[in-house]
Amino acid sequence: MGYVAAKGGLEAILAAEDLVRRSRLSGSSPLLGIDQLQERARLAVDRVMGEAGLWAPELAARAFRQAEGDVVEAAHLLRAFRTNLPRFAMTSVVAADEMVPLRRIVPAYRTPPGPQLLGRTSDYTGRLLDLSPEAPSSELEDEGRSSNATGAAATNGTGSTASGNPGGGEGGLTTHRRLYELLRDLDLVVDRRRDIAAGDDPEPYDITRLPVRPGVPRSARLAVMARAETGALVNLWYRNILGTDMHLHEVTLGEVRHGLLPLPVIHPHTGRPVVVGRIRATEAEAIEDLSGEGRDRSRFDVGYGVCVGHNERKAIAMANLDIAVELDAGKGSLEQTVLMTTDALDSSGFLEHLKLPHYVTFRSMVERKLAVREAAAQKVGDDHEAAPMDRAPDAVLAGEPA
Amino acid sequence: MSTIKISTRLGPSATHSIFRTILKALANPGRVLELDTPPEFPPAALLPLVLSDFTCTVALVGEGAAEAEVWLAAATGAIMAPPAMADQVVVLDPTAASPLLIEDLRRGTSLAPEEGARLALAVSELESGPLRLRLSGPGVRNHMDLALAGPSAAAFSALRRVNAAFPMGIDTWLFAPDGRIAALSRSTQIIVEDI
Amino acid sequence: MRETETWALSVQGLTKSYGGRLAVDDVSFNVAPGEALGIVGESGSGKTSVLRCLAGDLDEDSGRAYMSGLDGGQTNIFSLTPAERRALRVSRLAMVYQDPALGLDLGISAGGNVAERLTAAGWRSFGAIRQRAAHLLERTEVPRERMDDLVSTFSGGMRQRVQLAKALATNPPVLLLDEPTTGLDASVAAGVLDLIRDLLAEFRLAAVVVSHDFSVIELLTRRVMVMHNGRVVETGLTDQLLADPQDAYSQRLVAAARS
Amino acid sequence: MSLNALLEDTGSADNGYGSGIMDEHTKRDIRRALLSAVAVPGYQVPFGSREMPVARGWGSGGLQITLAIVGDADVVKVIDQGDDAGVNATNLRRLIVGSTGAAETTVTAEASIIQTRHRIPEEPLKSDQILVLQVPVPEPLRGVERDMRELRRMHAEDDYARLWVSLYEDKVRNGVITRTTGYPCMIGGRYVMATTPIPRWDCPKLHQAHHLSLFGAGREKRIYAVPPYTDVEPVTFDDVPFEVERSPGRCDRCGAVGWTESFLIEVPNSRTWVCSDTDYCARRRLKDRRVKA
Repeated sequence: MGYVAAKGGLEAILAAEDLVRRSRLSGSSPLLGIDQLQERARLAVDRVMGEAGLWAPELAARAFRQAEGDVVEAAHLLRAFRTNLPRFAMTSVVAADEMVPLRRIVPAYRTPPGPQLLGRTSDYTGRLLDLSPEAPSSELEDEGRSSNATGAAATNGTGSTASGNPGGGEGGLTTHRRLYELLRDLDLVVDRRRDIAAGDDPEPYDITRLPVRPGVPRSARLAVMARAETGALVNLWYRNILGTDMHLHEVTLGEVRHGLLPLPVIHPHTGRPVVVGRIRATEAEAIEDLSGEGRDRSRFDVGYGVCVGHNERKAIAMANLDIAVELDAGKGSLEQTVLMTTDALDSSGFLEHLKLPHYVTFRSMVERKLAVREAAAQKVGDDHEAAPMDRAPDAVLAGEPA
Repeated sequence: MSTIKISTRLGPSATHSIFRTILKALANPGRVLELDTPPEFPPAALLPLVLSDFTCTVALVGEGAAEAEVWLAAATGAIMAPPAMADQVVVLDPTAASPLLIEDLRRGTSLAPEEGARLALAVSELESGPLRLRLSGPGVRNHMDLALAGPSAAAFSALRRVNAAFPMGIDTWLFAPDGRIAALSRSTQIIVEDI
Repeated sequence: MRETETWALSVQGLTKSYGGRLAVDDVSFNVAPGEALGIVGESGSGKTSVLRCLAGDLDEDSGRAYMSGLDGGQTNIFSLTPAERRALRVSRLAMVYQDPALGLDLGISAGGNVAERLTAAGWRSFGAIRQRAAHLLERTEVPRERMDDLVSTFSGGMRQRVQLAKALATNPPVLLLDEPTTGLDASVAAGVLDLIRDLLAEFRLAAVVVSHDFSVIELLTRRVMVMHNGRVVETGLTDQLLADPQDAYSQRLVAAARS
Repeated sequence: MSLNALLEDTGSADNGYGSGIMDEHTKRDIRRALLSAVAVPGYQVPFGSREMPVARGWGSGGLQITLAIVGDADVVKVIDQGDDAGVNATNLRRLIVGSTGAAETTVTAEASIIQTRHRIPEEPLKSDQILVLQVPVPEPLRGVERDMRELRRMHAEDDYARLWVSLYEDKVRNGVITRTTGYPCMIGGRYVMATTPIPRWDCPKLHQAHHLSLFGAGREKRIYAVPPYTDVEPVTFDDVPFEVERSPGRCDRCGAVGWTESFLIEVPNSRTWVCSDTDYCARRRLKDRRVKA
C-alpha cells in the first residue's frame, strides 16, 4: 500500500495497529502475566523504570509487555502515561543515607563501616548458559517460594560469603554510615556540604518543568542522567576512556549499593513527614583522584550516581560522568553531551523520525542541486569572457534562475 | 468591592476560552476583544486565575487586593509575592498603576526574556477615554489606537521606558470593567497622546 | 608626550592579577593617532596581558581605558557591557594575535574571515563585501587566486597577512599587535613587518606593538615602554632608549638583545 | 486494548487516561510559554515539554501546542508534507480529535487550527486561524555553532555575523546559497529563527501574515512564535535575491502552475508533477471559488 498515497491514511494505521496487536497475542504460549514479568524479568522492568524516570513496577511490567520487550518503547509508554497525571505532592528530602541496602559493595576498603553485602548479583555466578531441561514449573515454584526474592547474602568482613539465610529478607539489614563520611572524617575528600542553616539549600532543578541547557546546576545534570539510557551513559564513559576525543581516567568506586529508599511526604494537616512508600534504587559513588592540572592533589572528590530500580551499570557510569562534568566546569563539551544526548526517548525518537515522509524536503534539495550546477555552468561561461573579479560581482554571481 | 464568592476554580473549558482571548489579544496588540467575565469579579484577576499554578508567583495591588489574594491562592495554588518579584502582577484599580510600580517589575534579561513579568491592569475605559495610545509593531497592521481612562499617561510613559530595551520588558493586558480586553506586548511601540 | 596632545587610546591604572601573581601592575599610557607605541619585555612581563585586557579577551581587575573614537573619550571601555565590548572589537579596535588561530577561523576562506568583520559591522551586499575583502587582501599581499582558499591551508606568514586584512576591514582607529611576527622565519617576518609599517603609516592608526624582539620595536615604533614583572620600568623614544637605557632592567634587556 | 478503542471511550475513569492526554497543569505551563513566545517574536522559549503518545521528533511539540490551545469549538486540520492523509498527520489528528471535543477537517479554509509538518498551505490563512508548526531543530544557527552557551549568547546579543559568513562562504563556493528547506529568517528585525523544514517557497507566506504562527519543538523543548503582521525576512545579501523552488509545468491533477501557484513534487520517472498541498489541489479541481484558480 502506498506510503502516503493510500487514501484514508486512517485505514493504514488501524490495519498496522491491528497487526501489531494480533501478532503480540498470537503464538501458542500462554500470555505473559504482569506478575511473571515483575518476578522473572526483574532487571528489564527495573530498566524500564530507570529510563522512564518513574517508579511504577506494575505499569512498567505492563508497558514492557505491550512493547514486546523494547525497553525504550516501554519507557516511552510510561512517560506518556505520566503526562496525563496531575502532580499531587512532592516528597521532602529523600535521604539516601536511609537506604536499607539489599546489596552493598565497597571496593575502596576491605572492611568499610557497614557490611560488604554481596546480595543478589550475578557478578560471580559464572556465566554458564543453563541448559537443564525445562523442569515442570511446579518444582521451580516450590524452590522459589522457600527463598525470598529480595534476600541478601551478607558477607562478613573477610569477603567470604556468610552462610546467612538468603531468605532473611531485609529484616536483618539496617542502614549504616556511608563510606563518603569515613573519607570526610579523615579529611580526605573535598567538602561539598551546603550550609543549610545559612539558607544554602536550593530546590533541586525539576527537568520535567524546565528543560536543561549547559550551565544548569548539578541537580539538573543528576536528574538527566538518572533517567538517561543505560547504554548512552556507559558508551559515553567508555568512549572517554578509550576514545580519542575526550579523556577521562578511571576512578575508584566508593560505594555501590542497591536497596530500599523511603519516600517521606509532609502530611498536609500534621505538617510532619510521613513515609508514603519505598522504592528500590541503585546508588554509586565514584572517588575521583583529582590528578588533573590545577586540582587539590591532597584530596579526593566524589561523583554520585543514582537510578530507580537495580541497574549498577548505569549508576556507576553516572557517578563517573557526574564528577567528570563537575571538574570540567563547562570548559569542554562533555557537559552539553551528557545533558543533551543521553535521553533514550529524545535520541531514538529523532533517529527514527527519519522514517517520516521527507519528500518535500528532498524536492527542495534536488532543486538546489540544479541551481548549483546552473551557477557553475554560468560561471564557466563568464570565465571565457573576462576574469570574474574585474566585472561587478553582482552580475557574475547573482545568476538569474532559468 | 463586594465579597467575591469564587469558591470553585474555573472549569477547564472556561479557563481555555479566556486563555484563547488573552492569547489573541497579545498576538494583536491594541485590538479590543470580549471576555465573558463572571459578575462582580475583578476582570484583571482573570489573568492569574487562568494562567497561574503552584509554580507561579502573583502580586495583587490596589483596592480589594488582600481579599482577592485569598481566593486566588485557594483557586490556583499560586504563591503571593511582592510586585518586584512576581511572575504576574494584577493592578485591581486603575489609579494604583504608578510609574514606580511599573518600573519595578521584572523585565527578564536578554538571555532569558521570558522571565519578564505579565501585568494585568484594570482600566475604566478602553475605547473612549481621554488618554490616546497609538500602537505599532509586531501583531499590529500599520497602527492601532486605544482611548483609555483610568491609568495615568505617566504609567504608559513608564511602560514605554521599561519596554525600550527589547527583548527585556513586560507584557500588559488592559481589562475594562465590562469584560473588554486589549494587550500591549513588550514589542509594541507606544506613542502616548494626552488629549 | 605632553597631556594636551590628543590621544586615540588612553589607558590609566590598568591592573590584573593571575592566581595571586600581579601580571599587570598599574600600567598607564596614551597613544596618539598615527603613533605606534612599543611594549617590550621578557615573556611573563605582562605585556601581552595588557593587550588582552584592552581587547576584552581578559577581564581586568581595575583601571580605566578610553578611546577618542568612543563618546569622545568620555566612556571607560571596561564599563561597557559584553555586547558593547564586542561591538568595539568590530569597528573601533582590532587585534592581531601571535597565534593566527586566535584571530581567524581556520575553517573558512581568507575572504570569509574578512567578511566576518564586515558583516558584523552591518555590510549586507555580497558584491561590496567581496570587493572590499579582495581589495584588503590584495593590500596585504595575499595572492588574488588564494582569496577563496581555506585559511587552514595558508602558511604562518600568509595567515598573519589575512589577520591584518581582517583587522583593517572597518578602518578601526586603534590596532593592537601581539608579537605579530614571532615564530615566522626571518625573511617572511621581514616582509610582514614592512607591510605592518606601511599600513600603520597609510591608515594613520594608533597602534600598540608588543614584542620581546627589539628589532621589531625599533622598526615599527617611535616610542617604547619597557615592562618587567607587570610594571612599566621605563618609557622613552625608541632610538634613545635603545642607545642609552636608564633603568637597570632596561639596560640588561638592551645588552642581552645587542649580544 | 488498541489505541483507537481507548480513544473512543476517553474520559471514562477506568482506563486510567483521565480527560485528554495532558493534565491542566501541563496546559498552563505550555500556555505561559506560548504567551512569552508571542511577546518576543522569534525567540526560543524553553518549556517543560512532556512526553506524548507520539515519539520525540514525530510532532510531540506541535501536539502539545495544539492540545494546549484547542477547545470544543475548534476545527482542526493536520497535514504532513501538505497531505491530510499522511500517515503521521492521520495519527496526530486521531489523537487530537479523539481526546478533545474539537471537530476535524481537511479543508484549509474551514480549519481554526492547522497543525503542519514541513508545509504551509498554499491558500493564505485568515486572522482567526492559528498555524501550529512541528519543529525538528529549533536552533537556526546549529550549522555554524555547536556550543549551546555560545548560541544563546549570539541570540541574546543579536550577533549573527557567523551566519552571514556561512552564507558568504556558501555563495562563494557554490555560486548560490544552497540552503534548502528551513531557511533562516530574521523576525521583526531582531531574532534569526528556524522556519522548520518548510520549502523556501513557503517562507514568504509567514511575512506580514494575517494569522498567528506557533512553533513547537517537543524534543528540544522550545516554543517560539510569529505574531500576525510581523516582518519575516529570509537572511540573504541585498544583492542576492531570495530564490524559491520553482517547478516547470503544471500539476497533473489540477493544473496549478508550478512556477507561481503551487509547490509541486515530482512523480518519479514520469516527468509529471502534482501539488504537495492536497486540499488546495482538491479545491481547484472542485472549482472552489475560495481558492484562486
